[in-house]
Amino acid sequence: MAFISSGYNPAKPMENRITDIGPRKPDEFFPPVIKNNYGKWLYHEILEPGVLVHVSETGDECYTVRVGGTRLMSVSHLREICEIADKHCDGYLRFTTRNNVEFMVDSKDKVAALKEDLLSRKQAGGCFKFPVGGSGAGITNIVHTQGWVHCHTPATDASGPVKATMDVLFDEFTSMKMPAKVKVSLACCLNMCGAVHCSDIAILGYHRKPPLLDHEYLDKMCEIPLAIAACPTAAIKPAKVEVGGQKLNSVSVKNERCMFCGNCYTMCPSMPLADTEGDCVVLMVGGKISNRVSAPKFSKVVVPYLPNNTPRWPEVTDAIKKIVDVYAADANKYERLGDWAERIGWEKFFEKTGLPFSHHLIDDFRDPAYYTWRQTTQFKFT
Amino acid sequence: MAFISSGYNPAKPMENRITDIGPRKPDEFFPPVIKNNYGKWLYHEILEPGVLVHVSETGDECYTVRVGGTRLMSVSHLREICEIADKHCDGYLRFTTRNNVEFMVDSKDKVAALKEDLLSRKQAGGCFKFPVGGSGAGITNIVHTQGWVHCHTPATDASGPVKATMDVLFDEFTSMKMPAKVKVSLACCLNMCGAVHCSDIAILGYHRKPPLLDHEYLDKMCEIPLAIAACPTAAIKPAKVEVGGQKLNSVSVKNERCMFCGNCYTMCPSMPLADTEGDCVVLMVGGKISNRVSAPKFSKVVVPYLPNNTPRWPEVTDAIKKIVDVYAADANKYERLGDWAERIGWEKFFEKTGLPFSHHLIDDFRDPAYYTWRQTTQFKFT
Amino acid sequence: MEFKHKTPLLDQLETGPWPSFVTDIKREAESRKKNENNVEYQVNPDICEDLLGILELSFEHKRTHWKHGGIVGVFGYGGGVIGRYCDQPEMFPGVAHFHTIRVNQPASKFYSTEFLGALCDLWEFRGSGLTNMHGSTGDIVFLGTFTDQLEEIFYELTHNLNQDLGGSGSNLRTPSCCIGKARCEWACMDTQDICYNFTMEYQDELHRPAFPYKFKFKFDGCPNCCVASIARSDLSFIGTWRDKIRIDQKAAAAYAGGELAPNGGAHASRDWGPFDIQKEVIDICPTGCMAWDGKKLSLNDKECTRCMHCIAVMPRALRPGVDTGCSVLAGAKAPILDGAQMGTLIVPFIKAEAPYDEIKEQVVEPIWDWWMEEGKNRERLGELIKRQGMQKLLEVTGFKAVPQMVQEPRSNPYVFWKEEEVEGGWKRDINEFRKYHKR
Amino acid sequence: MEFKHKTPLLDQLETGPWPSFVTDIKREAESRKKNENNVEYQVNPDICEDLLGILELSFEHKRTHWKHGGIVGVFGYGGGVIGRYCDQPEMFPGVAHFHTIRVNQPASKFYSTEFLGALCDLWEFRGSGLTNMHGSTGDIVFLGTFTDQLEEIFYELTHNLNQDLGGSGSNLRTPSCCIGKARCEWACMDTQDICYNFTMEYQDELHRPAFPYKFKFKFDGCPNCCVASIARSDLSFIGTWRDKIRIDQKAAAAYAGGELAPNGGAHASRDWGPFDIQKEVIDICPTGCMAWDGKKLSLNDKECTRCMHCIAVMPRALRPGVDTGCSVLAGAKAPILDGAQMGTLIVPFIKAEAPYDEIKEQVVEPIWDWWMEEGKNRERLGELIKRQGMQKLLEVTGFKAVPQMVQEPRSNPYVFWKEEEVEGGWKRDINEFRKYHKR
Ligand code: SRM
Ligand code: SRM
Ligand code: SRM
Ligand code: SRM
Ligand code: SF4
Ligand code: SF4
Ligand code: SF4
Ligand code: SF4
Ligand code: SF4
Ligand code: SF4
Ligand code: SF4
Ligand code: SF4
Repeated sequence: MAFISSGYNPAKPMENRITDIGPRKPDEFFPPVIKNNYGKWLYHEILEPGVLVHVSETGDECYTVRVGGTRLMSVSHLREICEIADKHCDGYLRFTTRNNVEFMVDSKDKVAALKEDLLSRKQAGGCFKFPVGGSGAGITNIVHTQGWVHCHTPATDASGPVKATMDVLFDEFTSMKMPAKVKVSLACCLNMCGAVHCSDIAILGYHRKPPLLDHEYLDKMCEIPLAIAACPTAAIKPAKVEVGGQKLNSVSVKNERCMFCGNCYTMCPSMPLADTEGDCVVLMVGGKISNRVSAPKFSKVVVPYLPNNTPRWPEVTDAIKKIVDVYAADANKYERLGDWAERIGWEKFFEKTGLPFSHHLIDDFRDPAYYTWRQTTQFKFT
Repeated sequence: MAFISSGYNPAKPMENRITDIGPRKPDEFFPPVIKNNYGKWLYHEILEPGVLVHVSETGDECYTVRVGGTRLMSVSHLREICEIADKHCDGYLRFTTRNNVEFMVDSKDKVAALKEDLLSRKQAGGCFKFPVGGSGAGITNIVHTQGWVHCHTPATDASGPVKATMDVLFDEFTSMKMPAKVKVSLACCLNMCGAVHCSDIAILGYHRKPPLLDHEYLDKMCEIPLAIAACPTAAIKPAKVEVGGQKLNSVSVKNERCMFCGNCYTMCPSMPLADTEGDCVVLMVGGKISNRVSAPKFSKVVVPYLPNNTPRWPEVTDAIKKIVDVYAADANKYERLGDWAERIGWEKFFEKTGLPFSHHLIDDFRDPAYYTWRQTTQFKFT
Repeated sequence: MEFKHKTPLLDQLETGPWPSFVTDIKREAESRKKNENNVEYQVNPDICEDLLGILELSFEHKRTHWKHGGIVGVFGYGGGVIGRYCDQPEMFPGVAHFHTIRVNQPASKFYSTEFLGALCDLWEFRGSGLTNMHGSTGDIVFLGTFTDQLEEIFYELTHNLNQDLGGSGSNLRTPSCCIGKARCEWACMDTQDICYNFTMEYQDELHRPAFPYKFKFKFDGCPNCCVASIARSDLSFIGTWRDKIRIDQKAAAAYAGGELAPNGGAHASRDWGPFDIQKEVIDICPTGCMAWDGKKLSLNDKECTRCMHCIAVMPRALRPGVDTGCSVLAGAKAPILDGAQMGTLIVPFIKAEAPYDEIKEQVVEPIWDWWMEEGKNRERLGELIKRQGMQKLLEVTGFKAVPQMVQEPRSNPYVFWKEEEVEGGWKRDINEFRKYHKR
Repeated sequence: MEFKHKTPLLDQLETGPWPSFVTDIKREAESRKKNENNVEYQVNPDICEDLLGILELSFEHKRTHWKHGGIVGVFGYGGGVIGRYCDQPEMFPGVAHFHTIRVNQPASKFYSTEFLGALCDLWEFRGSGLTNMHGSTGDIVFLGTFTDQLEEIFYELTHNLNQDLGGSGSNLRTPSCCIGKARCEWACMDTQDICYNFTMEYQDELHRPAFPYKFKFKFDGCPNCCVASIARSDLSFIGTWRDKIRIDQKAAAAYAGGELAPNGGAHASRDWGPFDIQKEVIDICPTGCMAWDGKKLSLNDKECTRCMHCIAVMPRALRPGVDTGCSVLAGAKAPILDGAQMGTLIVPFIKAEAPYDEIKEQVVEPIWDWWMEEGKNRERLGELIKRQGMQKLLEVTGFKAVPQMVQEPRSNPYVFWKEEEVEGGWKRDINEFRKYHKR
């Protein structure tokens, strides 16, 4: 394969270089119905799962068909999306903040054909390419991160557990049977790329073994002071070690103090945490972001450990299904998962879901832990 | 005045010494109606402010007349209480957990005479000796501490402000017009002897000047390391100073870091904080202790500074009266002051009471401060 | 009457309806001057007048005139006396010393006039004749005497009044309790009995400092917390029940019909309109577990959190259950230093019957052992729990973790796993790892 | 089709209803093998197959096989590229390098097929042909290319597509926003416009690391927070209004009468029974500021906290007010290290109209100055606010303290008074003091 230059000249990097031009202006890409009714929308309605209409004061209507996306998309897949948009939507489309794709048309009679076309397209193994849904009081797409596809710190994969979970929750994606929206998110490590920490259901990768110490390279490659400073629990101390006869400047880790955050590894590649048995999935529930009715809140840890059982993480998907089913059956209309758990009391949450409670779930991290303990005689017997 | 020995022999302190006998057994002092119906009570009723009846399953009734107490009581006053108890109550009485005195009789027809007798007794200046009240949805006695009568760390007096405040709240002591109980407490310094930190209205003495340093005596008398260790903000450092030519081992205080807690003074008498202008009164409101309806909660600072305007602290009593009046007019029946403020929102509390809001009222003490800030778009415009 | 010191400021506190402590102190000063019963006062007879004098000076300066208390006490005890000296002994010799003595009150503070009178006689004779009835912890506080009287007073208390001192310093502090079964229909625990029992059992801890700091027990008969245990005791014992609220439907109907005054008449001074059982009980119930169909009150006890509201509003219709015991909460304290703490629920329910061995052996003593082992100087139990974590408390007590202990599960995922909990342990070989993961 | 590596584990993810990323990667691998359009692939054509191979290995080992990213990027920029290398380059040469490029998405993610197609052509030619649409921050993520292609890609983006990179590192990160006015009736702020405006205004901060750590802006048109700004941006701008909710009584009646579907039909797949305006709107309103008398809906806007519930349930009857602007919240971040933070309200209401100078000059820039001055390395804004206190933020911005900034006033009384606030100042003379207070 021959190298083809773009025109860039390494010898003169600044030669007619263009910088700081920013992104394209959004309105370049608005379909006519959006451009003409920008800021003029009166109301919307969800006609069926995944199909929305927005009505403008001009009388115009915008029909949206929302389809699930894998987020990790090949250009071949994207070109197919373009082909559909050209065929039905005058060559425009959009992506949502949860990685779904939205096809918009300006009249009702274009919807059926579009939808039929979308649902007719399947992958070799029978998976839908463009499942329609993810709207209203249902379960929409799972926002997630890189996992084993691209990142260096994950404690679990991202795309794998997401595929497995969405397969299990598929009925909820294509319907609106939940008391309220249920937002599921995944982050493959504590860095929590995404709003995982405020999700109705959060799937989190977590390490459970302290970093390995590659002393030789710690000495050679790492800024030891940075690694030491990175540790939130001050578990890392400088240490002189002997490896194969040679004295090395390295570090030692007080394992009991380690909370497996991986921050040292972020600073120093010679302190990897990844481990086949150690790495696991943590489930957190009850977070929310919207200010609707109640204030936004963080998700709470309800399952401290589930194994990375590839390729389909059955323990994880079972636990999630169970939580979703109990919530759907027990919560009030409009009640988010976290609001429900708070209303019935977390002790009842564990009773109803049958999830075991253990000391791991009691906060013991820093001063604010106190505020999560119970400072009243009010509780329910379970 | 001649020294009269009790029989104690300083030369032989252990000679027939009696120790570890503890307090008297409570039932020694139960009047018959209490002894006979112990654990058998069915229900109670408050017949009028300060007058309660408790009805037993045996059919017996115990009528209680509750009177205000100053807590600081002379033996002369106590003897008068005994005289009354002998006259009406078969020689028994009790004190409440809020320093009121309770006279109990076993039949309704003894109540009137008792009450009349109590109310007929006045002090020279016209103050009641035994005001009847402090029950139900009223304002009962103020629990308080020592102040200038006995303690070494107060930033305000106790008995003085209490007398001034109870004079202003007297109508509420003798009636039951509040939406719920209103518990007022006073502590003369941050040590907060008493449950001041969980009161509907808390009057708190607070210093606003860092400790004076009596270097000479710091060197002579104080355990400098203890003083240094005592400081929660690490504001105190060891320091060599020169006073009148002589070099002394003493301390220096980083004033900007001082939070005026007086903990250093507790450890070291050469670091006094008391100051005429510096010392002041802080008002905190909205705390509660009972688990009724809502969980117990801490009082919140709503007035960061009021002067020690002796002898009657008019600024303090005015502010308290205003808060009580607005609360009484605006809250729902059964709603404690703090529950009311939370329901309407603290921004409304300040609007309705007209108390000024200032940066002093925003928590900036340690990590948990964050949890008192507002993490939602939900607020009311005022 | 003419007194030794002019008190123009204090005099202004002698008017108004509320009893005046100034007038009362003057009354005692006067009775000392007159000394009608020819008492051989064992302390400077000016003590009350000098107290007025120095207090007036504080009202002028707006500063206390008491010095740091020195270490005074009675032989063999590490607590019970608070030393106090004034900073102007020349001006006020009567209060040159002004130590207080903490006398352990009888649980729930009932008195016979005979016993109270005897205390008065003793204190008039050997002290200022001024008291606090009672101190915030609950003690009878004898306010102000001289050092030479301390042993004498202790001797007379123990020999003549069969009465001991209370706590101070790094001791167990004087336990106290609400009135409970003595005169309250809601008591789910015999507060006087357990309070007295614990006080006697732990006399040594009460009198001899062996703790990192002060330690307080308080006993409330029900969640109303009339002795404020949940806010101010290292261990709060609060009565509760685990069966059903007892309902008298007739009485309930009578309340609904307006025949019975709600909340035992606690709101009688104001016209709140006719009683509305739906609005005032059903809708306020924090768990929404009650219903009123116009005739019958139904209550889903499994959802009830025993907040006492409905019982308080309709005391003749509703009563706590009969399978009673207590909840134990730990760590309450005042704000010094790192902020106040409310008691944290560590035992949701435990039976509370004499001799209370289970509570002593499974709750109190393991916690004390841990605190004495690990607590820093001047570290309260609550601060230790915060510092070492609830988990540690569970370990030392062996309590099983239950969701009732928390308001909500942790929102940070920082679980400190132990090596034995993780398959394969923590010892790993970097070179083995590098076989699969090149540098 | 036969691929270079066997992937038995991944193959199990090719069934089930949800789209399979495995099948999709294989599709791309296949198209590269076929190369029907004779593309002169500029990176190893096995790149997709080797990705499948290394991913399969991770599924076996349950460990990532990506190494720490080295510092790679384009000349003059400090962000936009995340370097990535695999730890088994011999086995998987196609992904020996696997750098990602963050391409700044158009605000609210509308595309013309022409532009999207052009991006595909470029990425097929110079990269893996695999993307993330979109990354969590909002960027178009080009997933996997080699170092020698970075400048080439940047050159083509800027010269041919008039498109710049997004942020990474200690920069301003790519701002993003909800769909807002483009297709939402609730937008109280022009989210696309302000997002684009801020992105252009702060290009230098976006491309050249000058901050202590990453910094994120997000723009939500209303309190529903569809771009989750309140949970994950150092500064969240959330549309709101300060006048009255607009009411169409006819429509309200239609909802009450069951003619209109509640919540725009969001609950249609389940039978929740007939719509009950009292139960579903009035009673759920968190402030209880609405009433329905059977004909008319009344709303006390002074008590309304603009939570959006009633509007969401009855979109045709209720609409946000017309005097719109935004609330600004600061400090949201993920848990690393001291626990997550939600945005804290620092500006209850500010007008948000182009060119947004007031917001830039009075909110953004003073806060940046402070953070750049005081922030430690890798300290997020929220952590700085926690460390130095909200007071400090008020000082540097000059905002007036208002109760809206807090949920409740402080419960600890530890006010740090300043010397100038206290009469007489702090300098005092110990000897003067000792005149009145003997030692
Ligand atoms: C398309 C999208 C905005 C975008 O710029 O892409 C969007 C669009 C709408 N949102 Fe949203 N929301 C979108 C992400 C969100 C998020 C962010 C997220 O999920 O990460 C939230 C906050 C989630 C949370 O609270 O945890 C969000 C919380 C809401 C709410 C509040 C729901 C609640 O019960 O708390 C509403 C109000 C409602 O549903 O009636 C809402 C309402 C709406 C409406 C009805 C607004 C309108 O009038 O058009 C739109 C259709 C909703 C639907 O599909 O049911 N949108 N919405 C996003 C679609 C994501 C997806 O593909 O599923
Ligand atoms: C006598 C006393 C107990 C004692 O051992 O001395 C007592 C006695 C009663 N309390 Fe109490 N409480 C007593 C201090 C308290 C305290 C502690 C305190 O004030 O420091 C509290 C907690 C205060 C708080 O929550 O901040 C307290 C919170 C209650 C409550 C809950 C009130 C609420 O609305 O939260 C009730 C229930 C009620 O009032 O219906 C209650 C109810 C009662 C009842 C009705 C119990 C009964 O059935 O007899 C008694 C008469 C109440 C009345 O006077 O209105 N008692 N009560 C205390 C009287 C103090 C005084 O002189 O005023
Ligand atoms: C006498 C009394 C106040 C009163 O007028 O009633 C009192 C007086 C003192 N208390 Fe207290 N405390 C008294 C009940 C309390 C209570 C209330 C309670 O026990 O229910 C508290 C709050 C609950 C708690 O323990 O947290 C209390 C919290 C403190 C503190 C803060 C302790 C903490 O950990 O937060 C201190 C500071 C210290 O220990 O150095 C303190 C210290 C003191 C000292 C010894 C002053 C000092 O720093 O050395 C005071 C001696 C004053 C004097 O000259 O008599 N006192 N102190 C109370 C004891 C009387 C009695 O035995 O009945
Ligand atoms: C690519 C992306 C995940 C994804 O698959 O979408 C991502 C990937 C990484 N993030 Fe992230 N973050 C991404 C959005 C986020 C978000 C979400 C957001 O921006 O809305 C967050 C949470 C919000 C926040 O900023 O707090 C986030 C919080 C973090 C953190 C924790 C920062 C903190 O202060 O809590 C780290 C750790 C760090 O900075 O060292 C981190 C670090 C990383 C690094 C650079 C790994 C590292 O430690 O160096 C990851 C590179 C992975 C890779 O190989 O590509 N990433 N990261 C997202 C950026 C794509 C894009 O530009 O659109
Ligand atoms: S969450 Fe962790 S592992 Fe996943 S992409 Fe972000 S930094 Fe990487
Ligand atoms: S993983 Fe986190 S806690 Fe453990 S050593 Fe590394 S930085 Fe410290
Ligand atoms: S509150 Fe402070 S000043 Fe008052 S008695 Fe207690 S320790 Fe002394
Ligand atoms: S008063 Fe408190 S903060 Fe100030 S120096 Fe003394 S101990 Fe430190
Ligand atoms: S705490 Fe309960 S039992 Fe004790 S007095 Fe108060 S109401 Fe009665
Ligand atoms: S005690 Fe409280 S929670 Fe239980 S039923 Fe009565 S009001 Fe409801
Ligand atoms: S945040 Fe509000 S304005 Fe933006 S899309 Fe969501 S609902 Fe519409
Ligand atoms: S927006 Fe929320 S607070 Fe305001 S009226 Fe509607 S429901 Fe009530």
